[in-house]
Amino acid sequence: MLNKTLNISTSPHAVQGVSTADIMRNVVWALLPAAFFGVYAFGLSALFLLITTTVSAVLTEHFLCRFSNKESTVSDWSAVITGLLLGMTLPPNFPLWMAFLGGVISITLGKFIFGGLGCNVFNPALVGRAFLQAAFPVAITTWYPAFLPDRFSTYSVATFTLPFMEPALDGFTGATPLAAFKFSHQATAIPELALGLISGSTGETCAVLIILGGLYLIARNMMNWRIPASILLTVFAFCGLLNLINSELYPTPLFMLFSGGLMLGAVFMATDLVASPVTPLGNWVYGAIIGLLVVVIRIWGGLPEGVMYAVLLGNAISPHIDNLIKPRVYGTGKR
Amino acid sequence: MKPESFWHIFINASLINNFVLAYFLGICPFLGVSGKKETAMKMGGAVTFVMVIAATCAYGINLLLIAVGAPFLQLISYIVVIASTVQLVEMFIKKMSPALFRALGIFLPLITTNCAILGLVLFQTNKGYGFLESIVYALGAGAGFTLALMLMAGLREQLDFAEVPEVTKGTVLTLLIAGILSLSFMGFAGLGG
Amino acid sequence: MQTMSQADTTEPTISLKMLKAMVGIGIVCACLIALTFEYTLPRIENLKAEALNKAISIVIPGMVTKKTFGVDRNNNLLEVNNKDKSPHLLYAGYDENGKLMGLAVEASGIGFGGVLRILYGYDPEKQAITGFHVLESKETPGLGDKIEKSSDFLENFRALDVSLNEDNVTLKHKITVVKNGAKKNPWEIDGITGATISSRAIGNILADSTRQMAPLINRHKSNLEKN
Amino acid sequence: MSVPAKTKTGFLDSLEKSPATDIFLKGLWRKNPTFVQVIGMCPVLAVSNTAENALAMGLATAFVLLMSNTLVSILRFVIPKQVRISCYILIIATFVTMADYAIQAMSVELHKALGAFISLIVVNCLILGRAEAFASKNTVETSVLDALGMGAGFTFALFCLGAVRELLGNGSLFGIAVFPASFQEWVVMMLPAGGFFTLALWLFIFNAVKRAKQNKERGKALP
Amino acid sequence: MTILTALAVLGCLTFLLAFILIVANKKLQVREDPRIDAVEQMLPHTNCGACGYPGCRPFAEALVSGKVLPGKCSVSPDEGRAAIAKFLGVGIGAEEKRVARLACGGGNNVALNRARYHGIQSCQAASLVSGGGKGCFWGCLGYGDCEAVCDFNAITMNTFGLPVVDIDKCTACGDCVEACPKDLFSLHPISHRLWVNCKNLEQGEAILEECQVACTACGKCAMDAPDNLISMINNLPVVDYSKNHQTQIPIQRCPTGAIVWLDDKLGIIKGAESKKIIRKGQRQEGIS
Amino acid sequence: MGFFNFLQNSFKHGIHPAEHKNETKDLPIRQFPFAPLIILPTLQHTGIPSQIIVSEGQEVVRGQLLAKAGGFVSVPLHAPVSGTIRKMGYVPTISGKKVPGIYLESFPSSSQEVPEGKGIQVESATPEEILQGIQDAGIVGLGGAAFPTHVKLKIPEGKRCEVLIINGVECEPYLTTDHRVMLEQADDIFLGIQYLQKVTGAQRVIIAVEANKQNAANHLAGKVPREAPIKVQILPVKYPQGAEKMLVSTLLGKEVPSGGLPIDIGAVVINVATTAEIGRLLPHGQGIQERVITITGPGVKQKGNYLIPIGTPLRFVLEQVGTAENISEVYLGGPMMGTAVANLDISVTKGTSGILVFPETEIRRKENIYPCIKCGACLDACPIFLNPSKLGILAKAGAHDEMAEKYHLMDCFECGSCAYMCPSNIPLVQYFRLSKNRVRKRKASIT
Ligand SMILES: Cc1cc2nc3c(=O)[nH]c(=O)nc-3n(C[C@H](O)[C@H](O)[C@H](O)COP(=O)(O)O)c2cc1C
Ligand SMILES: Cc1cc2nc3c(=O)[nH]c(=O)nc-3n(C[C@H](O)[C@H](O)[C@H](O)COP(=O)(O)O)c2cc1C
Ligand SMILES: Cc1cc2nc3c(=O)[nH]c(=O)nc-3n(C[C@H](O)[C@H](O)[C@H](O)COP(=O)(O)O)c2cc1C
Ligand SMILES: Cc1cc2nc3c(=O)[nH]c(=O)nc-3n(C[C@H](O)[C@H](O)[C@H](O)CO)c2cc1C
Ligand code: SF4
Ligand code: SF4
Ligand code: SF4
Ligand code: SF4
Ligand code: FES
Repeated sequence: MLNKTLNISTSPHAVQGVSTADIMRNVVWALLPAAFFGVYAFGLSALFLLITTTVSAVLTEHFLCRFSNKESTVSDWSAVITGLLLGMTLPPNFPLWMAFLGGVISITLGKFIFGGLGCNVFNPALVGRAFLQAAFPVAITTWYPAFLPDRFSTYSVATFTLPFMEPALDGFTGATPLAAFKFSHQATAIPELALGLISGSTGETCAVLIILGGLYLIARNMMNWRIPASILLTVFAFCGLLNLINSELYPTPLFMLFSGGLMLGAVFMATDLVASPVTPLGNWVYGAIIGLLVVVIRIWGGLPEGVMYAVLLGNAISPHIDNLIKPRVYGTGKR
Repeated sequence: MKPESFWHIFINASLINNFVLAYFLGICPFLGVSGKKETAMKMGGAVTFVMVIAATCAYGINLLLIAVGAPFLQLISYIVVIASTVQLVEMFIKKMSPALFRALGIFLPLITTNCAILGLVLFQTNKGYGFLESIVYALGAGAGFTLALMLMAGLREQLDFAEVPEVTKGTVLTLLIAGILSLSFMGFAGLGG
Repeated sequence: MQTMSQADTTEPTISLKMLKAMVGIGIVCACLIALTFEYTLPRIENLKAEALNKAISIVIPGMVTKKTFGVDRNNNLLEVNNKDKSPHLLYAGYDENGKLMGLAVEASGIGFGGVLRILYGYDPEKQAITGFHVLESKETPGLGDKIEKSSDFLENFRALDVSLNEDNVTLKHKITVVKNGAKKNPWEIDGITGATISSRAIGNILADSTRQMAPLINRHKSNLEKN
Repeated sequence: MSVPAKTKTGFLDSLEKSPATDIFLKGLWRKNPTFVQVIGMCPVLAVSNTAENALAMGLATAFVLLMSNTLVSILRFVIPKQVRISCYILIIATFVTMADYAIQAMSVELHKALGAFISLIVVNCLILGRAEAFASKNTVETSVLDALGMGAGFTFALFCLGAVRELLGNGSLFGIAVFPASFQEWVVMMLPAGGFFTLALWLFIFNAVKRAKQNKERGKALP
Repeated sequence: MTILTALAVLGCLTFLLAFILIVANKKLQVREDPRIDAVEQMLPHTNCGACGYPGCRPFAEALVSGKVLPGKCSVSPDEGRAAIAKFLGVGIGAEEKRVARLACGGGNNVALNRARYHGIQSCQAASLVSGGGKGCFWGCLGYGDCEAVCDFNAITMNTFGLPVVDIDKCTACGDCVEACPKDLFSLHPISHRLWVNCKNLEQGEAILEECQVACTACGKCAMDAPDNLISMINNLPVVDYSKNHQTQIPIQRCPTGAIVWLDDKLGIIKGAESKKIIRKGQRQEGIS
Repeated sequence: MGFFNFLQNSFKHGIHPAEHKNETKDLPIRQFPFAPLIILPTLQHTGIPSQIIVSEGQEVVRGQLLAKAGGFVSVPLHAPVSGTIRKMGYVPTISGKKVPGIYLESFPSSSQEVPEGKGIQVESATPEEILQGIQDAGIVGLGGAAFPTHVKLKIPEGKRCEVLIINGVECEPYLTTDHRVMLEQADDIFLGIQYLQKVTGAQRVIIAVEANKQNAANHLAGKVPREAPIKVQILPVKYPQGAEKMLVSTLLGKEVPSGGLPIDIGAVVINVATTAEIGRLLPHGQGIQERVITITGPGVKQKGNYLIPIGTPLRFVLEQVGTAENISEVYLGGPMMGTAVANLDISVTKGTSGILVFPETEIRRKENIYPCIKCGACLDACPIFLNPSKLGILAKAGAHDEMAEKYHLMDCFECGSCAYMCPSNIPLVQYFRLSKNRVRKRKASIT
């Protein structure tokens, strides 16, 4: 009975029990409501799009691991998040071949070249989206109306364009709320924005479901609540100030918060753990920088929307934030 | 023609048309000296400094050349004058402040024959900037160069500890990051427009 | 240490050698450059003039001869000779009979990727823009550069209304850019899908420039017409 | 590094035997300034958005390289060590100015497309580097060969980049459409980011090939 | 006219520039002995520190200043050292080649593991977890920190989990000495052939439970050794290498083969009476 | 978690591991039988080994001095049982290291009696005498570190002890020794406090107890001698509340300076069991022979709190209490900081506060290690406010010096909160131990 070989390892011998794969899986659950809403609002095209990006990201991850003689890391679920999020930030009628390319780029350029999970310095999904936006700017700003009556029986013509071929433009352009505001100074009503009764990227329209997903993750201690809080507060405060100064020229803070990709970006993309700073104060600063950039680009920049760029720039700054803002170590006096 | 505001000149040179990420000027130091934050910062400072000097020199030479009617000597005089001025400054700093020399000086010879400097003065002449505009342009370009260099250095320092695959290590990785940074900087497009 | 003292003794000769080598090379270089310049200058000027003429004849179709004007501090139109570089260049184009066909005006502003420089033709008779050409742009190839290539877009400038009010000082309508296909009035520009920003920039540049230039040109019409 | 004797001698190998072609091929391939030495990157990235621009830029650089290498080599005993760099810059700047005017005299369009980068050849590390490292120490003939090799290598590299970028970014090569009209251009390839990505891609390929070769050699050396 | 302007402008400019450079040339001479560079060129550039200097350049400086002789660099081939000596006009100062040597024979074919270690696969890490689980506290843990730390690939782990030093590659840089948490490595001239291959401090046969080649401190080797060559200190024989140690007598009666003779390639030769253990596989895991 | 931290009056960060104390906290302390062979290493404390003063074959009686202190930072060793010295040689210890020690064969019917020595009375003795008495009794910190208590009590020149903190927190899961000691040895504790007060000159005494030991706190509070400046304070349940740095922060709102000791801010922290031992042994001039140990864990049949003679081999202990068939890991100490046992031939020492036995089925081995995803859970856990994420990444790359210079590696006290929280199962604490070891070694080699 007592003649077994014992096992030895270092303390602590207890673990809290939630693994990285568990966290990633839960993020997928939290994303699904908003994704399903996208499918509900935009129909078959959106469904195909989300499936394509997810499959493409997962396949890419798998094959890259194979080629570099590593064990496949698909089982940690992070590639699923990347693929799903990429799909959610694309217009519903985005051609599938481009979406597939986006998934490949996200994982290779955004993740693999840096060394895989945990090493990437940019948000992989946004690297993919930025590439797509630069490569196919027209396709990515061609929007598809929400709640078409026949959306579950037909799909957009663009969806099944042949690879390398130009999509037929069957969408309408510039009618999303942000563009409407930027180019024609028309504001959309807040309830419509919050409930997602508008056109936009597949997964970004329903702010309420996105917030619910975020709250679920925060409650399970799987997401950093400081980053979204900081971004949203900054946008609200900065935009509120501008709006007070000149309410003609500048939109209301609520419009800012609920339009475009801000909610999705703040809750799910800026929070990508890997590419954001790790210290609590650093998170606040990071969020504030992203918030400021979003407002600056949206209001004074050439593009109607800037969440993606703001997050990518935030990612680029985050090593500096981590380096400059270190927690004060116990017993070392005041900061 | 409406003259550009100083603000726009600055934003344009530093963010929208960043010298490194949009104009591809000074790629050699960008690839070479972006490994460590401290050196990157010093290099950025030195480049900005030389840019301001070069812009001043170039403004003067341009006036002179136009006056004597020899604009075709523009390029050769720019490069010769900038090179010697930088060398003079280097000697001067070395004599006056060894500390400053250690921080800045060692980079100066490197910078003398650098695309970013010459590019700056050529653009400045092409755009017909006046003296103050030239200085602002130089400051903006320098700030943009420093920003790009610092961002890259921060990222590369972080990646020193990442499990970067062997084949992408080194220049390939740096170029890819530069590409992604360049994509991100496109967010500034049209700023102030 | 021995090597050091050696260097010291030879220094004056080395200095002289340095001076000679550099000045010598400098002089050779000067000759080479000057010769090249002399040799290529006529051809370059020719090419440039051709390019300018081409641009002007795009915006003033049918133009045969031209004159160059500048605007001085007091908002007067003066004829200038070609070499001068004064701001606000305009070119007056005339047909074979010396009749004023229109004016080519340079204007610039900020587009998507930086400064846009354009040349547009203005017909004081019709009080309309008659042509449009991009001189310099950093707009995205394949996207923003449709402002120079898209025939649909260029179509806007065949006759873009910039008529003046009776006071001859203000414009009746400001030039505005609308979404593609939404053009209803002669003073509206039909934008380019996917390049809203560039097309709006063109609209803004034109609006700004015409607001200032149209009254000016009208004021000096007589000045321009006598040929 | 002693390379094990090869049984099969390829065309390139037989060429490499003669010293003259060896110097030339070194620049073109083995020590390719862009892909192997990674110097003079600014123009490589900046004017490689179409194959035509790339080729023109490459040729202009090669011209300057050739002329300056020749002159530096001729003058190598005249120029004192202390002022050599300044002298080289003078020489290089002269030829660049000449090239600039020549191109302007040929086509205003092309000159516009290449922009300031013709003038920037002056500060291309490649040219100064060759003057300093090779021409100042070698005979005129070898310097000329070296310049031709390096120039060809540089032009080749530029063309590689330009071709990929134009093909994907515009669907054409030398302005001639390659793909059907409905081809969707990858605008990103025309943008600065595309330059970075394409160069990274080519460097990656060179790296991978080099590693594969090394592995093979190591494999051969082992048994 | 153009030519004249050009001549005037460039003439002045180049004159100015030359002037500046001449001044610079006078003011900014770098005063450093050029021989340092030359010597540094001749050194192997490994910066291994085996010479006792923080790198090759400081060593070159020391060489030039005459503080040391080239023989200190154990990495250079003989010709290299000779070249430096000739260049500097000094003697080579040849030192006998030293190599790193392991003092443990307890591979997993003869030594037991008492517990199974889980965690970072490194000897240093394992040694901090209850000693690493090996039955003999003093013995090699076999995770190969020494192998990993060697810049010259001179150490490889054999099938029984013991490091083997390639004497041709070993430069005596001492990295393995520092890396080993059990202090099993030391640097010895290759002429030291009589070698105690054990570090166990326990006395008596009980230790053989843990490792069949351990020294039991029986003292036979010390007794047999001529001229008091070996003394027993802390239950281990210690060879006094200042005496004549070219003798194989002491190893002959060792019952466990803990004291050995090393052949030219540092292969192990055991005494005639030592127990022969020929086991191809791993000894079974022990019980606690 | 982390969200409502500020509501608690406690130190910042920390974790809440499952407690598992209910199985043993109500079981009274029971005497353990004597083992036939007692194994006594001479290094049961932190510091210099004791020097053996007996010889092989000699007969000794319980409580007799076997080894004297080897210096100031050392304590003597007393016979825990009457018997014969069988052998002297190297004996295994929990650290894996073998140290000189004594094998003591106990007489089959050894008496429990310990002869009375020269007692030290709290009323009459001088502080110096008490200090000497504490050393002579062989007392070391029973809270885990086994640091000689008299060394800690010697207040350095120029410092003053204002408050004495009696540490009854016992924040480690599973362990209930201090809990039982507080319930059953209250008188000893209060007597011990008197000795300690006299030595340190402390004007205030706080007995700190975690809220999950309410009954012990009430028991002690009820027994506080009248007019004694002793306060029993109940603290929120949080790991590592018992670490002295955290305890001082919670109780006094001050931080122990980095690299310093509580005495630097006028506090001395002593474990309750140590205090009780002082109170019990000093009046009789005896040495420490046994201590209370919690034996528990899913692999143990008769869980409980036992009074076990020092030197009892682990194998004997486990045979007595009975274990599950498939035992896989045994820890000395708690699950957060305890050490895994490699060899059951080691014995119970003065520092052993618990023996935890886990069968294979209960082990959650952290085999699936992911890369650090920078989730920050470790930062939110670390009570020292270090950045374990960065430290871990640096450690993996071998940048030990950078860790020490820029990221305060040496301030880590290996509490394990970070590794407990890490979803990627990175062996952070092991990395840090390794790096600290390397840094120390390097520093030592430089000087
Ligand atoms: C997280 C996220 C980031 C986005 N970033 C950008 C961006 O940077 N630029 C952009 O044009 N669209 C971006 N989008 C898409 C926009 O949110 C929006 O759908 C698009 O800009 C069209 O809206 P608009 O025309 O009203 O701007 C992003 C979407 C999401 C979900
Ligand atoms: C890489 C890239 C390049 C762009 N280039 C231009 C450009 O040259 N001109 C322009 O007007 N917009 C440009 N845009 C902006 C987008 O196309 C923008 O969303 C569009 O102008 C919105 O117009 P829409 O409402 O017609 O879709 C660019 C965007 C990207 C991502
Ligand atoms: C992470 C950590 C947790 C600790 N937990 C306790 C504890 O629960 N109870 C305790 O008495 N000592 C604990 N200690 C030890 C104390 O810090 C302190 O050393 C001890 O209370 C001093 O008393 P002693 O010397 O009498 O053992 C802990 C130490 C550390 C580093
Ligand atoms: C809260 C949270 C947000 C995430 N957001 C993203 C994201 O925006 N994009 C992405 O590619 N991966 C995201 N991930 C997944 C994962 O962090 C990502 O794949 C890694 O960056 C890959 O190294 C997220 C994970 C979590 C837990
Ligand atoms: S010799 Fe030392 S470092 Fe090498 S494997 Fe053995 S224990 Fe590890
Ligand atoms: S003979 Fe062998 S076992 Fe005996 S003391 Fe010598 S080495 Fe040890
Ligand atoms: S083990 Fe060290 S780093 Fe980890 S939480 Fe504890 S003190 Fe902090
Ligand atoms: S808890 Fe683990 S995964 Fe999270 S940041 Fe810390 S070390 Fe990294
Ligand atoms: S080519 Fe070297 S910096 Fe531009």
